[in-house]
Amino acid sequence: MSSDIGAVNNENGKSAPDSGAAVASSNFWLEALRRLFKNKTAVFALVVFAIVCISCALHPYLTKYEYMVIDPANTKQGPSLEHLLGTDHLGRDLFTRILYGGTLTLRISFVSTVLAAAAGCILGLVSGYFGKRTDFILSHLLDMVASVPVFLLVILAEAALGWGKGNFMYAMGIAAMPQFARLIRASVMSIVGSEYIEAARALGVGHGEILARHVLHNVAPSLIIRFTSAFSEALLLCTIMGYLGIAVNPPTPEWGALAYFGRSFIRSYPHMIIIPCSVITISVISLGLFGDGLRDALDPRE
Amino acid sequence: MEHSNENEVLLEVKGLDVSFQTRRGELHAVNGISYDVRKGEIMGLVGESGSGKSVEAYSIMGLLRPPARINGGSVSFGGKDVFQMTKKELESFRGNEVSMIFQDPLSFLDPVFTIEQQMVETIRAHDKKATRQAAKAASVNMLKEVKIRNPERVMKQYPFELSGGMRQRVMIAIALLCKPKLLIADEPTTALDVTIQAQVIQILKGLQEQTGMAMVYITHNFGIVAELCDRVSVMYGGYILEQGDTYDIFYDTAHPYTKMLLKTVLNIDGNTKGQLAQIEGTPIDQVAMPEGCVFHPRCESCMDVCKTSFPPETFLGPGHSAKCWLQVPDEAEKGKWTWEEG
Amino acid sequence: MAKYVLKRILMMIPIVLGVILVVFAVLYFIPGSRIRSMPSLSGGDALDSVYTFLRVGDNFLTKYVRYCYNVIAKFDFGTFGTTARLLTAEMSYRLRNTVFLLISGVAVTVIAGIPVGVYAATRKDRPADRIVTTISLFLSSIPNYAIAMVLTLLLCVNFRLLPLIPVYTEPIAYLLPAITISLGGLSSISRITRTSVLEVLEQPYITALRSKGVKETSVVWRHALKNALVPVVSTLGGLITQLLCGTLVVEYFFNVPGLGTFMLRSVTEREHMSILACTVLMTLILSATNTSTDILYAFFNPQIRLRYSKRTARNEE
Amino acid sequence: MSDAGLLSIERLKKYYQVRDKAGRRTLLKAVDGVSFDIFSGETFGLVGESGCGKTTLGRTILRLVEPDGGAIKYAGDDITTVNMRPYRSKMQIIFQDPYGCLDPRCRVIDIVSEGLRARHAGFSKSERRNRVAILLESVGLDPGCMYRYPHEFSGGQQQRIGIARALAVNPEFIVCDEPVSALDVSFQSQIINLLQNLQESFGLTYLFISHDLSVVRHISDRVGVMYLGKLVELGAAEDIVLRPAHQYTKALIEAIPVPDPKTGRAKTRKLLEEDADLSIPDRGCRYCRLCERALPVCMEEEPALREVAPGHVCACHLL
Repeated sequence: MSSDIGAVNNENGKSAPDSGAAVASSNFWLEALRRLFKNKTAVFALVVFAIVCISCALHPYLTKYEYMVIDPANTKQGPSLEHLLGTDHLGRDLFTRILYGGTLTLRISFVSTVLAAAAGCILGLVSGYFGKRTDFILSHLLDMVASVPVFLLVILAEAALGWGKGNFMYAMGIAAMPQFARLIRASVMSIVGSEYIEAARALGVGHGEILARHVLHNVAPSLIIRFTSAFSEALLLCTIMGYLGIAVNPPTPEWGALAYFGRSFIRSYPHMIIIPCSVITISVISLGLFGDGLRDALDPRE
Repeated sequence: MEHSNENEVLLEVKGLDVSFQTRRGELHAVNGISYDVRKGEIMGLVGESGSGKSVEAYSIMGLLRPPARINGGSVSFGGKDVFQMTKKELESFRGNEVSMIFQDPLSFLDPVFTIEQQMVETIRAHDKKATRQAAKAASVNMLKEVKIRNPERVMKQYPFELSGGMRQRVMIAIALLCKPKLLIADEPTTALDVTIQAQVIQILKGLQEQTGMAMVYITHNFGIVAELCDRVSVMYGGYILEQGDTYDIFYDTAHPYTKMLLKTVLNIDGNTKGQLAQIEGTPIDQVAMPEGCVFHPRCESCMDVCKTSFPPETFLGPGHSAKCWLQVPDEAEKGKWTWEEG
Repeated sequence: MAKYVLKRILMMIPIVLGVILVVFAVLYFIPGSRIRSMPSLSGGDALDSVYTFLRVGDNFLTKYVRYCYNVIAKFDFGTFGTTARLLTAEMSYRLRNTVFLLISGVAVTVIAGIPVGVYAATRKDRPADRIVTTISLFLSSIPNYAIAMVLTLLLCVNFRLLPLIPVYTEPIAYLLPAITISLGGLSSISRITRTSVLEVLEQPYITALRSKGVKETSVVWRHALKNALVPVVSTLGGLITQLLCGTLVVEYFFNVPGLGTFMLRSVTEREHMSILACTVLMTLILSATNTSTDILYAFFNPQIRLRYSKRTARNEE
Repeated sequence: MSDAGLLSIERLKKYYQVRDKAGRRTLLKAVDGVSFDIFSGETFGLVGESGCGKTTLGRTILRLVEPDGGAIKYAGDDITTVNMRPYRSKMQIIFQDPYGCLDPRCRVIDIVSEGLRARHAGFSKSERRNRVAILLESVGLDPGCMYRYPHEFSGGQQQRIGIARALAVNPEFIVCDEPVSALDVSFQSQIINLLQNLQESFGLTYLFISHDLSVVRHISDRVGVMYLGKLVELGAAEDIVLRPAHQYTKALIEAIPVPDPKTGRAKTRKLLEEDADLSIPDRGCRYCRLCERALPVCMEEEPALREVAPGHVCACHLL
């Protein structure tokens, strides 16, 4: 503590310099990242999830089978060296089907979450920043959307627009959007009420710059946290819809659909349902644990 | 500690040392402080934020929870060691023997219970035989004591329905329901307006005279100290730097920190235009405590010895002591000073 | 309070009518919709004379009004299938099963989940808390059908305690579906309760209560719980929606003859009338539960309760 | 020039739609017809307790809050409804909460130079850095700390950063909204001294808002006392403290604890009963309920501001 502030003077603006606090200066994001990588559970979860994602993405190079090719000679086999995770009732290699299905499931849930986040952010920002009548109308509209349960929305979209990955993604995105919008709206409102926004307004900083520099910057941590948990929620929902046969057409090996095919053989060949269920569980849990770690890192409380 | 006062010692704090575990390291909140409070006395604890005065109060009540850790020392109340009490003993000790009022009455009153529910519960926690009716009557009386005009109506209300001054009166009433021997007041008026502050102090003054309870009054306002307290302990960085009679502290100030604090106080009657006296430097970082005297980085009369070793406690008069190297040469001649572990 | 209840119930009406309008419009205008040609939507009762008087023909709006009229006034959802079976009859049978599953799920969730959450909060970071949080994280991360699968494998295949292919006229058949549904809800409500109680236990008034010598059990189970219930109740509406979704999946897994299986079958068979009816019915159930949780929330939160109480009304005079 | 101040407000009003404690919708008259002038180079102190509207008044003058009535004139121009952009660099504000007024995600250099970016787009990066360094030095901070984040500073230092940000655009007039209330005693005097020094060197005019009459008296030339949205007394700082005319001002001075045990310990104050009913009276003087000397007329008629001595006005029926 070699500081001494004070000794303020008037004329020439020279004063005893003040060394400030003793801690080294650090960027918020770097600090958060450092905290995140200290958290072993979160890092482990991230690694597991990354392995799942990467192996799904590289599926053509990891197996020698095609996901649709039927092999009547080798049906309902248990895991072996030939078929790492066994085969299904039509002799299709389950490992291949899981990897291929993963690309679908992960892509659908990721894209729908991105859509939801983008739309939710814009609506939340507008609603929270401008307030008053805009806010009144928007938040009531969002309440309406939010009060319709996700599965009804998805089923309705399916019934109306027919099967298709695109429609399904939009429906999931719309369903997840109000949560983003509400979160952003609430944080924007608390940020807008804060004195540093008032200071910026007093300095004549325009709306756009305030939104970009202060509001977005301060909303970002909670947005990232929300995104991770929304992603895992979407993953879960996607597999549930796949199980119900809503998301995709039958031959497509979406993870939930794989579990549905396995359901009929639960007594004799339980591996056919256990394997997809385990993959789903591992993915969602690792994503959830990573999200928890992220929250601890971004929202430090002492 | 010999005092020429025959009054019975009610609370005795000895070498209390409390720290917190934080991400940056160990935060030394209270570093071996000792003092005592006698029956019917008002002791003022003065200090800036981070001086450890609130932590000190919480430890008297045995209210500290992790990450706070008590590293040493003892708190004894009426001869009983608070840190050795069982959970049951603590529950009957709190509220009954010692009670506490806090800075912000809104966040310290349970928002989903009415005032009546909270008051009746407090009475019945300590007196199992009290009927609901009796407890209610006692509560109404207590509210009248703190000069609330319409106690029956207030009883039915929730804390958020009351004004700030009213809430603080209610909090005082709840704290005094079981006639405690000691009241700890943790900055009870800091969040209030001056006019309401004056009222609350008047109420506390009156009730103290009426019941003869002792008080530990924590504040940073020297005006309140001057009006209310019999004795004062000046805290800085978790140490008591000076302790003594209110008159001694104001008119016979020994420690440079106390002197500086008193100089910065603005007096409404005094004509003080121009530059104000100011304490230089930044507050102490309790994770990285300085070597030697805690105050030396900001002290005007810092000597070499201050930077290396902590000064001993020097007694300057009956009950008046300070921890400062400046005091030692003079007092050493008279052979009156004693060493104490800092 | 009565004023508030009435207000909430009245607020339900536009939402339900709005949802019906949107769903009706979607299913009405899609290519190949069978709703447009439904006989029950074009004539046959008291509304006809009104229509004749107003000189409006058979268009979307008149059909919508007639549909709403039939549903609300006569609880008649129309017919479905090639044999024109009555939807109301079919659905009331299925609705009973679904509502039974839903209610048992909600009941178990609330009665068991909240105490578990409070207990875990009081044991924060100790083994008991770790176990509870790990289990609930696990349960909330796996799809309902995976829970159902594990239960089936254990109870029906391994230990053979329950029949693998149940008969749904016997009450025992509903045991497994009900357990599956409540396990999902249990994990989320205990997590929410735990977080909420932990937050409340950090509050200054908890310290103040302890400083008054109030017993720790009373501090936790009376004060902390009552304060923590306010946010918990506010999430209850969403939780019930989630449980309804769970019911759908579980019905599908166990082949329970409920509303969910019926709805899914209607989607595959493109039975637009049935989809419409199921959607309307589920919206009704959900608005009813949302309204009741809102009222419950007001009951737990004195700030909202007082806004409508008699005491305030008297002050106003 | 003597009667036209740098800033003058006339019958300024700001009403809010609020819910009261029982949840009913009411109109909160935060600022209700306040008029005064602030002269160039002086410090005008505004005192009042929480809820008296002093903070709202400060925000309304800067048009951070839009007024519901009355007029604001700055250097002769009516700025009640105009686009504020040209005036933003002339009128600035310093806040009460030293940490809350700094964006936690921005570095000191970004915070202090925000006004430069908004005003003078022509500044280059190095020019901006130099300017920030000078500003930080002039408020007593080491320019080397400009790449740090606000949470790394103590309360007093954070308040200095806030002052530097306001100074960056070369303002003439600064609203100081309780700049020392949230600070520890040892920083209060530092900041007060700093503000006074800056006023001298830059020729600033202050509107100094505070609840602490001792602070206001020290720093201000003239003082206005507000009570529940109304200006009840206005005069030279010495007059207000030594010869208060309004009963409320007297009560306010009386309530300040005296930091002197000889006089302080003997002091006893009249204890008032606290009532559950706190609503503002519909008519009459707003202070009549708490006033010890209230007359019947006080309940009926609202007093107008009257001159009690040259430059000293007060709104009270007792005069």
